Amino acid sequence: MIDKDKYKDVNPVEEEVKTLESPKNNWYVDEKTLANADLPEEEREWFSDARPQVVPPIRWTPMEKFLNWARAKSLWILAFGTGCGAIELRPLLTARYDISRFGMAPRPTPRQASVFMIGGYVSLKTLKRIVRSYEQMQGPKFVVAVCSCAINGGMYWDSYNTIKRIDNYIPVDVYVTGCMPRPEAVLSGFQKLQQLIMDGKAEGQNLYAEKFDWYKANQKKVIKDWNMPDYNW
Amino acid sequence: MIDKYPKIVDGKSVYDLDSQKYLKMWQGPQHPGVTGNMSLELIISGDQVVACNTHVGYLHRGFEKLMERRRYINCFPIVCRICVPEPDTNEYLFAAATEELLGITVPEKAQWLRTLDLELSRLASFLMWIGGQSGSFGSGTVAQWAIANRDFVLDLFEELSGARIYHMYMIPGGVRGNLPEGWIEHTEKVLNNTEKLLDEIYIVLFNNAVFKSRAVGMGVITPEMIDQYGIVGPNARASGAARDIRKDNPYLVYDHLDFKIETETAGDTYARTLVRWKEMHQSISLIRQILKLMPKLGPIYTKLPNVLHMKVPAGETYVKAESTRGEYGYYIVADGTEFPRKITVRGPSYSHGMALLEDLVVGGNIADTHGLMLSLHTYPPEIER
Amino acid sequence: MNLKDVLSPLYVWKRAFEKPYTIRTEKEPRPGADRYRGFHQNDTEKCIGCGSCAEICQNESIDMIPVSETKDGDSGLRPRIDYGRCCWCALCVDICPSSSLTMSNAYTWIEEGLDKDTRETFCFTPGVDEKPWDNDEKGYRRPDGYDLSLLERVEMEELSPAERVTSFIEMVKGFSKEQAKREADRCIECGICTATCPGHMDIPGYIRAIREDDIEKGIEILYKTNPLPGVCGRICTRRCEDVCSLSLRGEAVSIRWLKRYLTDSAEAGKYRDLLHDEVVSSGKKVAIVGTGPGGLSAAYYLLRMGHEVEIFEQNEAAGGMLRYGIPEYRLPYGSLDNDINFIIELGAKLHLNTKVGKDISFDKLYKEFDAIFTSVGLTDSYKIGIEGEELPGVTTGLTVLKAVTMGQDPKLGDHIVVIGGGNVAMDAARTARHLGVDVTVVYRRRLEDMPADSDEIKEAIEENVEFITQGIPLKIEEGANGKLNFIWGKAEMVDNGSGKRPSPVLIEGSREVMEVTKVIAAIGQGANYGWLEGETTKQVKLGKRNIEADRWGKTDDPKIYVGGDMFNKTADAISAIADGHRSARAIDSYLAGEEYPKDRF
Amino acid sequence: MKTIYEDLNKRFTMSGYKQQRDDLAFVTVDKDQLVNAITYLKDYHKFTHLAFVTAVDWLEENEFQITYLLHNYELKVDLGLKVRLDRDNPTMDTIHHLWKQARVYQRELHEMFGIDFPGSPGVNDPMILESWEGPPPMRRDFDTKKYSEETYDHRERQHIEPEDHLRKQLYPED
Repeated sequence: MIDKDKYKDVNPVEEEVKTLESPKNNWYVDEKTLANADLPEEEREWFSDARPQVVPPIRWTPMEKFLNWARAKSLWILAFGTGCGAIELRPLLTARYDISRFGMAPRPTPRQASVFMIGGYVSLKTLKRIVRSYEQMQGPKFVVAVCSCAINGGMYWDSYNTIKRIDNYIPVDVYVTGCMPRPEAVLSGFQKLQQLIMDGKAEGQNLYAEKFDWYKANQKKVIKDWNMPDYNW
Repeated sequence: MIDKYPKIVDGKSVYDLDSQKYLKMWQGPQHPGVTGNMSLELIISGDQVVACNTHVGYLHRGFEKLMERRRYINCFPIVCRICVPEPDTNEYLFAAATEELLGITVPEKAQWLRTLDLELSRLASFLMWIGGQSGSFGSGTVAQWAIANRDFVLDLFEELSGARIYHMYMIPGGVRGNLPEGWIEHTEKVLNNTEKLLDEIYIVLFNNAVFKSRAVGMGVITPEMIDQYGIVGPNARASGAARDIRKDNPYLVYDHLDFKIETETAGDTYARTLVRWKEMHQSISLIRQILKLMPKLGPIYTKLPNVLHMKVPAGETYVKAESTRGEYGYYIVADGTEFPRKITVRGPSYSHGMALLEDLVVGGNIADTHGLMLSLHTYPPEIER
Repeated sequence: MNLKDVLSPLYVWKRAFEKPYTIRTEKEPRPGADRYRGFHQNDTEKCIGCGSCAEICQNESIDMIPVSETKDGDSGLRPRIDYGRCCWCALCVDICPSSSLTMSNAYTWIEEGLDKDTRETFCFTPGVDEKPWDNDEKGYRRPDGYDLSLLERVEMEELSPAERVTSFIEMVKGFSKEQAKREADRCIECGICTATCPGHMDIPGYIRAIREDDIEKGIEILYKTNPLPGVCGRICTRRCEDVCSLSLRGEAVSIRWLKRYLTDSAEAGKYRDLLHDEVVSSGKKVAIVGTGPGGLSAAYYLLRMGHEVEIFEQNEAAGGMLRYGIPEYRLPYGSLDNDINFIIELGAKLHLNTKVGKDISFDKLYKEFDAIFTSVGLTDSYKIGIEGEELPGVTTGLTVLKAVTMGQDPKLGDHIVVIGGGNVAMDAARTARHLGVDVTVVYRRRLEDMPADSDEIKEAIEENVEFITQGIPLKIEEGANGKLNFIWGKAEMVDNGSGKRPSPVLIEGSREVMEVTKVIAAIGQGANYGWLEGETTKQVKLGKRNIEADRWGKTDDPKIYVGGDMFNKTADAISAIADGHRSARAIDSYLAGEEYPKDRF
Repeated sequence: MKTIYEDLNKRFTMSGYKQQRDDLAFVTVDKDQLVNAITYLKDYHKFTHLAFVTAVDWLEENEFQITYLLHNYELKVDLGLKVRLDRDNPTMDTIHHLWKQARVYQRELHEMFGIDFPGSPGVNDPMILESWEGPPPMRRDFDTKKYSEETYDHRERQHIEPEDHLRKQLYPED
């Protein structure tokens, strides 16, 4: 197992977090810092040391527009039901709401998916997996957060084990409120996302790359043992 | 590398992963087949599972802690969140336990409405489950049918209670609202369709060669295991134990209704699926009986003391009901203040999903783990709450 | 496995030829069910900003934020709902006392997440921030047959009208412990009443104390703002109950009777033990003129602040209008004495039968004392202003009440007429009824315009007091057998369009005669400022009706303070008590060399 | 129920029998005798089903209460056995040998309340929480709201109490 105290000494996160208040102003990018730089030497091999990169739009606008259109019309949803909101995803997939009409389909693995639907409350244990899954997803990737719990904690605002605002940990493109939002509302959320993608506004992935350190600091603030114990992920 | 796996299953040998003979494989929490989020840490040898360890806690919100600092009336919206596919059992149990501690009786009409709500939610929950069960065996069609049909049942809930999933209908003291106009006719239509669908499901699923060859003999629960593991509900009934709280300790108006306990003897996945399928028919029949027998008029709510500062006299009680997965219970300890001292939620998935599942999957192959998990009808939020 | 098993899955193809049931939401949005719990609506006109919704919300998702002007009974706050917290349980709708908060059946609200400060997203004030669902008619309302609020009062036991006219026994029996707890349980603790109460009593606080059966704490809370709780628990005009948020849909909490329950439950002698904090003597002396509620209140608080207090009363017993203006069946002298004795016990020096201006001059007081608080009330009854008023059979309501209090026979005969519709008129009329006299009340306007307490009017009717409304007195003549002929005319209500209430105008030629033994005028009182004459009071200015002073009761001479009916506009006991309290604090600051008190009470 | 209790009372130190309903009763058992009592109930009175094991934190009395709820399928009655433990050093005998699911309950109690069950398999493994550094969260002295406010990012509330607001607006000087 990992020696926690040792890890703490190397980890400068706790001091950093206090200074990182607003997502707008205080983030910084230090290209030289590796994503796994905080870790002890022998544990680095477990993690990727590559930072996410900002992908600028293609200069030739028609091409970019075409690509955005294509992206919007084939949203593949990661079938990771992170909270109770996921139950309304199931009816969406059936013939009654028929999400396939819009080119959307569930995918079992993050590597095939382009949309991450955060279904409501996110417990600490799940947050770790969410971050992991999100980082595994290939770009362009988008996040739709449904339910009030993902916006400001919802019912579990005073719970010790759920995070309150998901946009502190991963960038969210579209929010749908409700507890739960009906399938129609979730569907409208996806349609809104399509619209944003076509307008070239759904740049959550780039935001994550730009403010990578800010997001990481936030993630590390709540997830205490960031380096994995020997099981799971 | 140091051996990081000293303990996996107690009393069983330690699997040396470096020997290349065994492989550790994680299923979940991000896995499309898992109901709710839960992960199975499997040790496999070839295609065969040799050991399993379940991991829960991905959906832990600390309900029991949260309820300790909420007034009783404020626990009412929160309890239904404990089980998403079947919130009504939670609502009923919390309301019933609180009423018992307060010494309040609920009007007769409200009791009928509660029973109606419970049976409808049983139907919806089973439809959701049969979708998952067939989906886990590769029969996506039944999944599509069942879940779409469940949506029609949810429409009924929406008209009755004002919400699709979290109905928050059974408040301590009674229910919130009478049957809306035209609801009974709508229900009859939905029930007819569901009945038709169930027959179709029987043809497509239970006669299906693939399903038969996989489900028969898979994950057998022997009658001896029932008491050992505390198995309840359809899982126990599929192994021949005729136990149903609705019959044994009748609550609400179940003693006015005519139904029998559905049992099977094989105790395998097929039998469990069949028992639940029968119970769906039973639910439909119960709903029809309730609509026929229910009094047309009468109060639906007994006034509680002012809910903003209602104090519940000190005491404790345990109220249980038969949910789709078996015995569901609420143990409330009141200490005479406005806040409950402790509310323990006893979900049947607790024993099914952890102790039992860990032992049942051993010996099966990887592909069967989810079919097995679903056939036990576990639902992780109940375990971790 | 047989062939049937292999072929049976092919059955699914049957469905391929059915009509699809996909909902084309993108073309025609599907509305929620009729009682769907969608997004909130708020009728801001009906809403009183009581905050019950915020109180019952377990998610702290409702914030009360200032939106409109604050009025009596309307805080001007409106609920702002955070849909990042809401769980759509609709308990806020269920508890809403005004039924203004409802839910529409709209359910779609989508926001972009990026490039936006998400701290305010999904927060909105229904009814104020415009939303597409503002005018939706369907959606969740409080269902029939289900109501969380307790709208009905606990019955207060009273003597029957037939019983009570025979004596002067207090007619209201008071709550038992069980009844009081049940009544106290109804309070939703919104606190709207606290501001409206002139004395700003912590009403939810003492109601909570009753609920928790903590009488001592209740008494302590009462005495913080009101040293005459036994009196107020019986005769308070209870403006708190008028604004009680429960009264919007049901009956207000019986705040007055609950207060009475508290004082009745505590033994009089124990007050001193309950209110035990040490007082540091300041060595200053304050004179108080008048022992009405204002004077007593000022005396109590000044004593508690450590000043020496001397009170001057012209009558033979303290209490002022409480004693001489309110009949015994409403306020038994025992209860009044209880409250007064406690204040005297604290160390106030009481000079009875001492009229300032006659027995002792104001100038002398001014010289001897460091400050003077005067609260002598309105003592001179208004004249009716008709012919025959000076006849010996014509008297005033106050005269009758005072005579009864002093144990004298007011000599009313067998049928009297009372002119007026205020509380004094009702008291006089009912006192006469209790003495066995037939009473007719003549009032210029309609019954609903009467300024008297509605309960008083109701009880007067129960006691067979005859009411003549829209009757204008014209003349009083001497009649046969020493009786009087009271002549009056019918009036009609004319709306003169000025936005004021309609005024009565005599119908031309209408004239009725009634033979009575006595005519009692009770149409209001004015102040008598005869006592104020002297060297030292030059700075005190007289206004139109009242003495001019700032809101602390401080006149232009910082040594002289006024309060009570002669100062405030509302002219009731609790206002006088509040004046006394306020002036006491101002006097305290003045004596300490500060201009005004800084803290709130 | 009463007869079962009387039989139990002969063999074990019991107190506080309370018949809550016809089919439910609670009884307090001495800590050391609990496992014996449960075994006896299981073997001789057919209380073959363990519904749940839970703990209640009586912080004021510095005690934990563990409740075992047993069910008898023949008589169709529930019996709750309560045990009081010292809160400073909470240790309880394990019953995992009687029911297989008991070890899961005990594992949860260990995690959520910090009650130790020596000998129960895997009782020290983290179950629900992961890398939890605070005190066992279900203990009453752990304030979840405070923890949540310190750890996570909330939006600020703008709530104004109507009572204060009314007084400030209408009678600012009082």
